[in-house]
Amino acid sequence: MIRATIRRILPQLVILALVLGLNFAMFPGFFHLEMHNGRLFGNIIDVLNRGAPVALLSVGMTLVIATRGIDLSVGAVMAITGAVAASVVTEGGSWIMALLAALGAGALCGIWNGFLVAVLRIQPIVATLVLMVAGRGIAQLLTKGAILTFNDPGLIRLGGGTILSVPTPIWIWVTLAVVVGLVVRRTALGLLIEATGINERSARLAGINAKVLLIAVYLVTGLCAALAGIVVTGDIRGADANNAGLWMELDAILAVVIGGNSLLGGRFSITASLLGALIIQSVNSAILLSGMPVEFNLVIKAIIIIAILVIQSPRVKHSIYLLRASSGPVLARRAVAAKGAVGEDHP
Amino acid sequence: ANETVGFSQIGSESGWRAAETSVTKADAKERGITLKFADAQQKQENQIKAIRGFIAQGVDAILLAPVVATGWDEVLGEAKDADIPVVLMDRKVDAPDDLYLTAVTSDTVHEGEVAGDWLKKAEDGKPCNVVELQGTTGASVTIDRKKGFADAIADAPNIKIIRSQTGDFTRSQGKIVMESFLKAENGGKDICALYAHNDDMALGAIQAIKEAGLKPGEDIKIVSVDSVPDMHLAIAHGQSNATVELTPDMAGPAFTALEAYWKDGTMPPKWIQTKSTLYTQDSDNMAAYERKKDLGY
Amino acid sequence: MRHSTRLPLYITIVTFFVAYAACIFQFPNMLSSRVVANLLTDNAFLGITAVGMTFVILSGGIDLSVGSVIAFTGVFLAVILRDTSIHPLAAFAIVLVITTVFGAAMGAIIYYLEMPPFIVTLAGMFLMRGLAYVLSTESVPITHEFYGWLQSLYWKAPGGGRFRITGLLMVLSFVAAAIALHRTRFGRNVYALGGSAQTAQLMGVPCARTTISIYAVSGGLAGLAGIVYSLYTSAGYSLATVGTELDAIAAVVIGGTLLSGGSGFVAGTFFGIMIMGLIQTYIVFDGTLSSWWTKIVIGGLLFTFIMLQKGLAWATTARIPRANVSAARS
Amino acid sequence: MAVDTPPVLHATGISKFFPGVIALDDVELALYPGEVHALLGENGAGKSTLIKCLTGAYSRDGGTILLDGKPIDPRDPLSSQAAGIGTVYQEVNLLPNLSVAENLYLGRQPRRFGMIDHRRMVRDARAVLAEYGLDLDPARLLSSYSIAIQQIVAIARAVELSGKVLILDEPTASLDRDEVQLMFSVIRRLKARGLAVVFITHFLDQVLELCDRATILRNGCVVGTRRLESVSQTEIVTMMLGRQLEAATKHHDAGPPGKLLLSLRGFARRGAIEPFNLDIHEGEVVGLAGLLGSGRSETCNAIFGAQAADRGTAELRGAPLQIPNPRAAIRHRFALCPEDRKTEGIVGDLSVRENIILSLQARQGWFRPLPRARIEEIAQGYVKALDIRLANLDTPIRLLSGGNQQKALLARWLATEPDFLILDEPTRGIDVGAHAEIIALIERLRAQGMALLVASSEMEELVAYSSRIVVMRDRRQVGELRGEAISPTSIIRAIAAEEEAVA
Ligand SMILES: Nc1ncnc2c1ncn2[C@@H]1O[C@H](COP(=O)(O)OP(=O)(O)OP(=O)(O)O)[C@@H](O)[C@H]1O
Ligand SMILES: Nc1ncnc2c1ncn2[C@@H]1O[C@H](COP(=O)(O)OP(=O)(O)OP(=O)(O)O)[C@@H](O)[C@H]1O
Ligand SMILES: [Mg+2]
Ligand SMILES: [Mg+2]
Repeated sequence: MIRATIRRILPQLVILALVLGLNFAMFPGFFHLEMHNGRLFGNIIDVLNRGAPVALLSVGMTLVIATRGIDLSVGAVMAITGAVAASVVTEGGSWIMALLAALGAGALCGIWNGFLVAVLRIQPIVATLVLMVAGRGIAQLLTKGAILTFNDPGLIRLGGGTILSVPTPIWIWVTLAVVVGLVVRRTALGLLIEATGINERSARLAGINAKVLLIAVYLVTGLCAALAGIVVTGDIRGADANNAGLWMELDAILAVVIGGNSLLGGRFSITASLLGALIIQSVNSAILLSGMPVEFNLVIKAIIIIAILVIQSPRVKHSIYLLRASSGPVLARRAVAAKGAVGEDHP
Repeated sequence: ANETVGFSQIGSESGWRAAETSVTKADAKERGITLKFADAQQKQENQIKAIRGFIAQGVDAILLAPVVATGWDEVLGEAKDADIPVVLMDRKVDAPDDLYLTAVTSDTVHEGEVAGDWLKKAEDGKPCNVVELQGTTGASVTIDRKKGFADAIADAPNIKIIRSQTGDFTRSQGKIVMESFLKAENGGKDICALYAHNDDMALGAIQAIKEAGLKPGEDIKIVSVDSVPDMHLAIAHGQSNATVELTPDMAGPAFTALEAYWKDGTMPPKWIQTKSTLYTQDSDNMAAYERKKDLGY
Repeated sequence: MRHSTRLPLYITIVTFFVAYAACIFQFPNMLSSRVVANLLTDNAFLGITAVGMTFVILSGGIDLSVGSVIAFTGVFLAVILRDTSIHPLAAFAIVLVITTVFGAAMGAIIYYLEMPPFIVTLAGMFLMRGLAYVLSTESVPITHEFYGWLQSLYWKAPGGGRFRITGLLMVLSFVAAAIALHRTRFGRNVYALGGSAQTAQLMGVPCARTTISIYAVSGGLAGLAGIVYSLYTSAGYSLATVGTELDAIAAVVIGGTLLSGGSGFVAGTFFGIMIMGLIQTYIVFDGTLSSWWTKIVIGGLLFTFIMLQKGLAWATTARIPRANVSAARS
Repeated sequence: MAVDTPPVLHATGISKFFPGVIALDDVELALYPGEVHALLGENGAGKSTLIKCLTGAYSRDGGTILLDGKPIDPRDPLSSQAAGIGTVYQEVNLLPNLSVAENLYLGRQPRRFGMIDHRRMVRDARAVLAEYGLDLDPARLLSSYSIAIQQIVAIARAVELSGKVLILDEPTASLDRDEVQLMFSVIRRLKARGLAVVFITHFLDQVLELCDRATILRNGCVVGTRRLESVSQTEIVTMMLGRQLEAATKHHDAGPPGKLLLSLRGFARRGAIEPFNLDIHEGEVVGLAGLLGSGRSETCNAIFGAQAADRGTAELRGAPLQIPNPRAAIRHRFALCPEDRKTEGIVGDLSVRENIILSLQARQGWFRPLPRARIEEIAQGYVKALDIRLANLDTPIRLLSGGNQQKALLARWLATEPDFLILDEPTRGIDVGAHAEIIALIERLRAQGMALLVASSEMEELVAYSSRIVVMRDRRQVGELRGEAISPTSIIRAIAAEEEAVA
């Protein structure tokens, strides 16, 4: 079981190590850690901390993609939930209320998406496109287009504070990932989600309540987006409805794919998606540390991503497998063994 | 005279932009002008569509806050054919100036210069390593403010830009990029000043500097552009040093010019430049804050 | 649902005319040759992009790179016309070759490396936008007189509407695409691929060639759209047309093409584009919506159109009996 | 047929490896012009894989193929098509989103001035299909016609494409008698024209009726090639299975049925099935007989809630019952093994183990996962009981051969320990050995007191296990046979009688 998990995430681990190595080569102090007034400080912490929003989103996105769906609205939902949280505290509410209100808003958005996909049977890309477009408007409506700043220490702590010297966002995404991971794998949910994603018709006929399951998955995604929205809002002490989570859905999808999950649904690994999110963040960090002119940012990112994806493509993987098989005696030995077995079967 | 004016706004990408929109709307209301507002969602093609839509409706004038300087000749020509005066706001365009009535803008290169001059004076010959937070790559404001600043410090060999990255004009990117600057430059000890292309990025960076255990405004000097209310607070609290004002009230002069034009055909000057006031810790930042906090930033 | 594939197309067309009529009812000014001409001109580049997107989506794929390709094309043209003395027509040819090859390369990666189109074209989107930045971050005006001449080619209709050559180009693209999709083997192979790539392969469809061609067509048309866009704005700007791919996808879907592939018509896309243009025109005519309400209303209208289609499709097919076959037994 | 003429297609040393499986091992196949060659073997023997290797759908890992004495190396189906090999792969492989005519002519549409000539294509298609006794509108979408018709279209397409060799992989699985006869006459015509035909099926009577020679595969190896005149059916079966098959189950003495389990009154679904009444008792197998498209599958689906009935009432053990969806049915211990296993049955990428426990788990609910040990026990148990052939339980089910998939699906439903089991074409595509096992299984389940409803196109099979047979035609029940009255001829008569009455 654990061996299988490691085998599954091995490519992502290797790629992450490579990208971190690249960072180290460019900036030798990359792994250096120190304490600054009770706060762990270092590039590697930054990668974990700054990767938080995409990591949070990628947890939900992994599940949605496992059901053969996609959620383009998560960035907009981040903006909405951030705006909700900020409005609550600026109206004098406590950070707990803000958190709950934001989670509620995220859940609502998720249910809306799930309703469109599962009940109205609109294709997920289009269904979530609606909220992607309208959602940012809703967020701006809440903030009136301005950055809604606040000074509530509780909310700020969620995005920019630390717990035991480690930035809170890291705690949040790690906890969420562990909770969702456990819930999905220790119950039957993971299996049922995969079954629904692979063949919804069969799944329904086998007695799976695909409709409710789909809605639940989009709901979880909404909650993940809500947490991500709170993290970025708390981080800058203000709800920036215009820019919070802008285009982040693409990063989240990318993280899931770099994590080796198929966009066609089915088998999924949340751990691998999280590694994907960290890989993306490490690439961003490499770009920042490289000191290259900004014009090259996107080209560098594109080239690294293409390289990563090509390494992971099924075709390349298969050729590596064949190469290993043909160079070693694996295939030949198996053929002989099998022949022997067949031979015994002869009358 | 109940005139109708079409206003093609870029979008709502920042607090400053939102303030400009709300100031314009309020101003139009005060003057009894019907304002047709079209938000272009950051897209030039939407602005062109909006202008054509205004022409088809037969408005009395068009306000245009162009997303980019190029590419307006044709549609402005159409407006001219239809005898509709166009007033440009906050940015000029690369088009013959007979195609529009006037342009009410700030000089964005000059804004960069003001910031650079301030830093030059503040450092006064001491060696100073500057990090720069650029705006969105490719935006003309980014290019101009970068150029203005570079021009101003060109004759000050003591001031050097050691790192320059884009922070997309947003607070969160400003913070994130500043964090990496701090790490890359010896925990920030090698950085003497920060120049940010807008206040939002500077405000994000201030938090990053604080989290790194340094004092913004003292250990690292900060100068930026826009003068949004939150920045005035920061300066008042000594966490930042200077900001160059970009007024959101471009519509006031525009409407004034239009009203004169409607009345008796008075041609305004081709360029109405708004002031680029510098606010430092010596200015009355709290007053500025009070004045601006309800403008919709 | 499957019994009349044309139904979504008809529904889209009806929806457009009903919506247009409703708009005219509210703003009589909208019935002018200006508005009609603007619908064609202003959406020309988007329409051409959507034609390519229709090919891709019909084959069961998606192309996220088109917006960046348009921006790249514009910047490339502007820079090359600024820095060299070659004729715009030659520049057009060069850039079309580049974008077509770029599309073909994405198609090849998708097919040979068995990678999902969404991700390959997402990387392509980053790459093209990045290359546009590298060429020039500033917006570069195009001043060549040939551009001026092209722009002066229009027919001014009574009522002030200007029917331009770019609008004509879009209409021609749609006609050519309709012919290609319905009257050539390549076109039918596109549908076959969208039905099921695996089955198509077993039926002897040249999948490699078809996939590569489809993305080449999309890339090439995005290049053409880039040329149109550069004519439209007389400039190249690396930040232009961000998110255009989503507009194009929305237009294709509103036009009744299934995102899962294999079913739809390019004519539907045309009306999808017109519907989206109508929404924007309506918002401009209304002129009271704030920035945020604009977004919300666009999202709401998008949803309304999708639901309208669903509803109409459901209402009409629920009554259609299954195909009646008489397998005459000998 | 002249054996001394050189073979038109001669494949030698064909090998194919899948991770963990050796699907083909040094296989030889020779086809002579003018012969119909049967390819026989158990489920998973490698028949379909061999076909795919020969036609380039899979790249083979070894071996040479000679066509007319010249080596060919088909890289994809297109190149084998071009070489004159027409193929119908297992399961219908046509495009539901294209018209019938286009499916027939995809890739070689008639053209005028470089443009596809639709009118001519439709006209030609109509003419071609008429030869197969089909009078339909070729301009309509393929998906608007039933599976049987789609299968005939697929055959027609392959025939049109085959200049030298025609390969048919289980083409008769979803056809009924008359259609099979029609197809045979077409094949005989082709044979007379000198084509070599490969015919794969699990119906041995069809093999003996049509074929000249047979190559028998077992576990990816050729066991032998025989002229069919010189061998008996038992001999072939023994070669296929590697063991003797016990004598087929006799018609059993049903005995008195148990208590009334399910009672349906006026059950119907508009556009799908006319109102019908049905009583099902414990310990009873009710057979559903009828021609293609007579509404058997729709009956099964309505009872299971897969396409819920919109009229009528149901009572379970005397208590009123609503079955709006499969979940409700499963809750009341119903089970349905659907007809179309590819799209309605298997969950392809999940392992065999997960496929087997899927329904049980779905019924248990989201938050009560089956313990690992229990899963292992169930899965192992059924793999052994039903003799499912696989590398290991982690194999994705889509990699299993068709027959083994069918058994795994049966296992899924048996694992839920249903009171009422609905089987829709349970033996479709299943080899002789497994066929006998499933019939025995049905009998065993009945004896344990389970109620079964079985829809099947095979009269002999129905006769073997049914306590009672309901005959359907045109989506309504037209008769019922019980006890001694049950025989293949009486069923055919019941169907035909109605046919005459209608005519
Ligand atoms: N793509 C694949 N990957 C791995 N194993 C495969 C694959 N395709 C087939 N197999 C395995 O190869 C063997 C041969 O399968 P094949 O489909 O050829 O059997 P078959 O003789 O056609 O059986 P049936 O009569 O049930 O159709 C089986 O054990 C099957 O599990
Ligand atoms: N995919 C389909 N599309 C359209 N009509 C269909 C389809 N499948 C079945 N039908 C039609 O529905 C009716 C009932 O079909 P059903 O599948 O219940 O028949 P059946 O007796 O089970 O036949 P089979 O032996 O094919 O399973 C028939 O008229 C058939 O033509
Ligand atoms: Mg087979
Ligand atoms: Mg059936």
